[in-house]
Amino acid sequence: MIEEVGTTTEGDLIINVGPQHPSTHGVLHLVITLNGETVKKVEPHLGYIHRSIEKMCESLSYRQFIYVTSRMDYLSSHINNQGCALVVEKGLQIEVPERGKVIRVLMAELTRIASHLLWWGAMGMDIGAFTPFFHAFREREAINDIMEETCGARLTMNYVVPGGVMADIHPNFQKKVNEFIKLLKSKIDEYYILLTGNIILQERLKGVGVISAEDAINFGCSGPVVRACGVKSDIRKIAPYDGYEKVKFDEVFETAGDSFARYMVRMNEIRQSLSIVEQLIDNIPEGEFQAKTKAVLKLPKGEFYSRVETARGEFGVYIISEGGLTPYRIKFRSPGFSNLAALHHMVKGSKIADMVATMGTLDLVIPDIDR
Amino acid sequence: MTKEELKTKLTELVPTATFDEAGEWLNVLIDAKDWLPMAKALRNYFDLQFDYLFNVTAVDWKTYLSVVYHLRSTKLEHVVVVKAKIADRNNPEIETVSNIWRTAELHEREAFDLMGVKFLHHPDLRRLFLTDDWVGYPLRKDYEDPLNMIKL
Amino acid sequence: MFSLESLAHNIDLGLNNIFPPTVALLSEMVIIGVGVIALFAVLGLVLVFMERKVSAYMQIRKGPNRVGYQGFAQTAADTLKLVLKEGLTPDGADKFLFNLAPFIVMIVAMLLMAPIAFTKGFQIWDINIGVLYISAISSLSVIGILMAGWASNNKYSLIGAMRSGAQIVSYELSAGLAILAMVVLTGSLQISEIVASQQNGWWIFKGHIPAVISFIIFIIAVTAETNRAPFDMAEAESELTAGFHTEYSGMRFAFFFLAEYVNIFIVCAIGATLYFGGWMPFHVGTWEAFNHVMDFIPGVVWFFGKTFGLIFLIMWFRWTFPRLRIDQLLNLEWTYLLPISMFNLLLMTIIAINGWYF
Amino acid sequence: MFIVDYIKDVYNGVTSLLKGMRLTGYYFVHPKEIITQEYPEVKQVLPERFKGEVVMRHNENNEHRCTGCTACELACPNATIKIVTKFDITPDGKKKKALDVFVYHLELCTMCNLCIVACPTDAIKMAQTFEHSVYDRTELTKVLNKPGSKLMDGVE
Repeated sequence: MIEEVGTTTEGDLIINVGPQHPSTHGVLHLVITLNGETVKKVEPHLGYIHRSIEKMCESLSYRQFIYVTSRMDYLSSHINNQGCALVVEKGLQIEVPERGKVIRVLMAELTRIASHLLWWGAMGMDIGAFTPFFHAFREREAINDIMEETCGARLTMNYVVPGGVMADIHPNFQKKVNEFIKLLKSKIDEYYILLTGNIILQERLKGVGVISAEDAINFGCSGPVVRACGVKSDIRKIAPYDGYEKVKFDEVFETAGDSFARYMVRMNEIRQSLSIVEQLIDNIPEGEFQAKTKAVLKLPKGEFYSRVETARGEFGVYIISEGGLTPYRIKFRSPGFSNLAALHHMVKGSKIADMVATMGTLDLVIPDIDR
Repeated sequence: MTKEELKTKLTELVPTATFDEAGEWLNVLIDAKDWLPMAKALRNYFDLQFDYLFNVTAVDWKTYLSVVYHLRSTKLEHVVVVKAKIADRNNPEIETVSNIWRTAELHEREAFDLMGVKFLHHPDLRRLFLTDDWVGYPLRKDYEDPLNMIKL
Repeated sequence: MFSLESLAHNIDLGLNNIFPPTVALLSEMVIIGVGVIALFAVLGLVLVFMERKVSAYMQIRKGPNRVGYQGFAQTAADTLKLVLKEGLTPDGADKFLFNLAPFIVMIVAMLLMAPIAFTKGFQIWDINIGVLYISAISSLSVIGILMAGWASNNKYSLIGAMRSGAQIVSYELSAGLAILAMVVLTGSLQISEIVASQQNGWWIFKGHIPAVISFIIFIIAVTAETNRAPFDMAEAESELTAGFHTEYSGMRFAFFFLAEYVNIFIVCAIGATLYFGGWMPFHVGTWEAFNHVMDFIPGVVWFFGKTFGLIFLIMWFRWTFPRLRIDQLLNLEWTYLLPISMFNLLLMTIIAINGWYF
Repeated sequence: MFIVDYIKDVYNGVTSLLKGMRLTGYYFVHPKEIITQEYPEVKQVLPERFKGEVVMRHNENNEHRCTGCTACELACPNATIKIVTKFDITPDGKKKKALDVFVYHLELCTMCNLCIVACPTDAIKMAQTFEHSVYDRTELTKVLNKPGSKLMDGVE
């Protein structure tokens, strides 16, 4: 039995990390048991920004509930929206026009790059390097500007509607994205010099927060966390959606399963996403960007599940419909929630600083966990 | 494994199971008391190997509850959805699978917190999101909270 | 020609003419005390501003640019805010030690000011064991930090203080050995003599390989001793929120903050004195004309220029590198720096005995 | 060999650190790379699709295009829009439903754009304003149709 304050009977120190703490990236509250500098136990306490989005969605129509999901994993809000639109399209058997699909994929990959860039900067902050944060934001800003021009918002875009996207791309979109590709390609090597190649970073991350492939699967980890153990898990490859089967890209693997492997998976995913954007940006097919849909959407009675690969891993939407205007029950399977479960397993026996570094490589977004 | 093969295999395993093939994946409807042996089999049988439990949730059907498990095999790449029906809505109980799939630990706590399903033999069954003294289970259909719920 | 040396000399003469020697000495002490405090205030303002600007430019942003011209008054405004802020004492803290700790840290920083030679003959106390004095006093600041960490009744502070203790005690060794190598070369512990011995060239050039190695070890060790990134274990913002001064606010926090910057100034001043000739101008062998031009620049400018150059180097470290882990930090000291600096001391001794330096 | 490995370690480590320092040093001496935008002095021009707040289009005769059909009210997920209708008497003596007050709660709005999409007569649009801070939140409840404005002719 753990006391909230003080020490355990064995004389170990109990520290509350969070809900306000620089390294928890939000309002995550971890109760850690320390023996000197060594972490013995990590216990997450959740719910500080639990908004019960699942209950909220039960009273929203199938057009309305999509925007709420932007507020879950706000760093890959477009991909969340895409997952929700996919489940509605699956239920109503709407065929999204090619142009709509390509625009969605382009936006999703740009979002993924933006999310990974922010993670990279925050990762640097977690291990004490402050400069990468601003360097990462410079490139992320370019993506946000592109988003702003086409979608009308920078972070919670709500650009996806069932049947396609809300508006056609802005006339400047292709030009700006091409400029961005050039910019990021010139800067991505600086990331290597500034942080990846740095001896201190490598010493800090190698062999830290190790998880084996079996354990990662058992803990339900997804995304870069499980790919760092060499497990195939990319939904874009396993169950391609929105035309991912037509683009060429590699699923990034590492084998070590430690924090550095997770770091490298994300760094290489930036390049892969960039190559997807490069393939598609000059080949956006002509045609409609949105399928014709009824004004009021009613899903038939039944159950529908769709999964997408967000920047953090597998995001699933499970809808049970009774045939009404609103979902009967909706459940979001968020990647961060399962990844957080593995934190204790990864960090027990290591130092406090390792815990912070491991948490950084898990890339937790707290609203995604709390929902 | 295809849907048909899975179906025959699972019928052998749990004779009382019924199937629903409407969706993308095979849905297996079982009773809550059959769940634990079935879960062990799903995890360990050589031709099943469902090692990745990617979603656990509970659904309130007004007269009864059901717990839904989405399982995938990372080696054999097949998916199955198991729905365990819990007839007793007032005191819903089902065996935990957190010792089979570790990810279930947090997911089951969430289901307990929001839907009130008691997972027997769970190592640490407490409220996850809500405060410990919260009354009621918010995701149930008959939950009323005049203060925080705004009817539109 | 006007110089700070003659100014100091004239003040001394004047006071001795007016008052009896004891009163004169006392009033000189008062003047020096006021001067040191004023220097502290100015250094604090300048260094904090410098740090913010350096970090901003490295992070491709502008930094403070609203208060005053180009943000020059920003640190003054911040200080004003800190002075006006309520100094909270947490419940359950050891009140006496909690309040004492920032003053100890400040006093140590002030004491270290004594043997520093700002220019020729402008020195508070030209003690004949100046370098030893600095090594000895600078290790005292750890007491203040431990006191702050322990008295705060906060686990973050406690861990930060313990880390800091382990770190400062370890790095004291290689800093000491690095300084010792230079003492071997100079043959004196007195600051003014060390400076004088560099009249025809700075030690970092004259002492070639061992002096350079010694300098590198010195700069790493003092970065660690002053708790600066990448060795800021004691504060470790992302792990321990603010480490040993988590619970401090208002003026007492400002004291810690100020002491940190003054400590940086002092260690850099010592580095400049030992390796770069203190206030000595840059001289090249037989280039008489060049040397003559260099002599026109006053010693104070040379001294502050070199010191700020080293401060910039330390800031440059901070805004480039990630932080080390505590065990890696100690590992770096005990398996890399300490053996190298011991070997270096041996090398230096051989070179000094044989006179293989310029 | 141990000594060779040791020296190699030190060398590689130090070069990686120096490379990083060269990069930050480069940015330090190249102030033109600075990306700071000094906000109140330099205001960025926001793109025309930027979703700042909902406004109603009015022409120079103080006429709007809103028929009071409440499509936007139904489309809104947060109950941001509240439309009050009245009955106008048309010249030929019939009663006709018309817009009375279009209430818009900016404090509830999430700028999801669904109302704009839902509007059949193109009466509302998103404005590119973003400085919405006020001291009293009741100021954020706005009436979008201007006083005395009428329905534009020909809009059904």
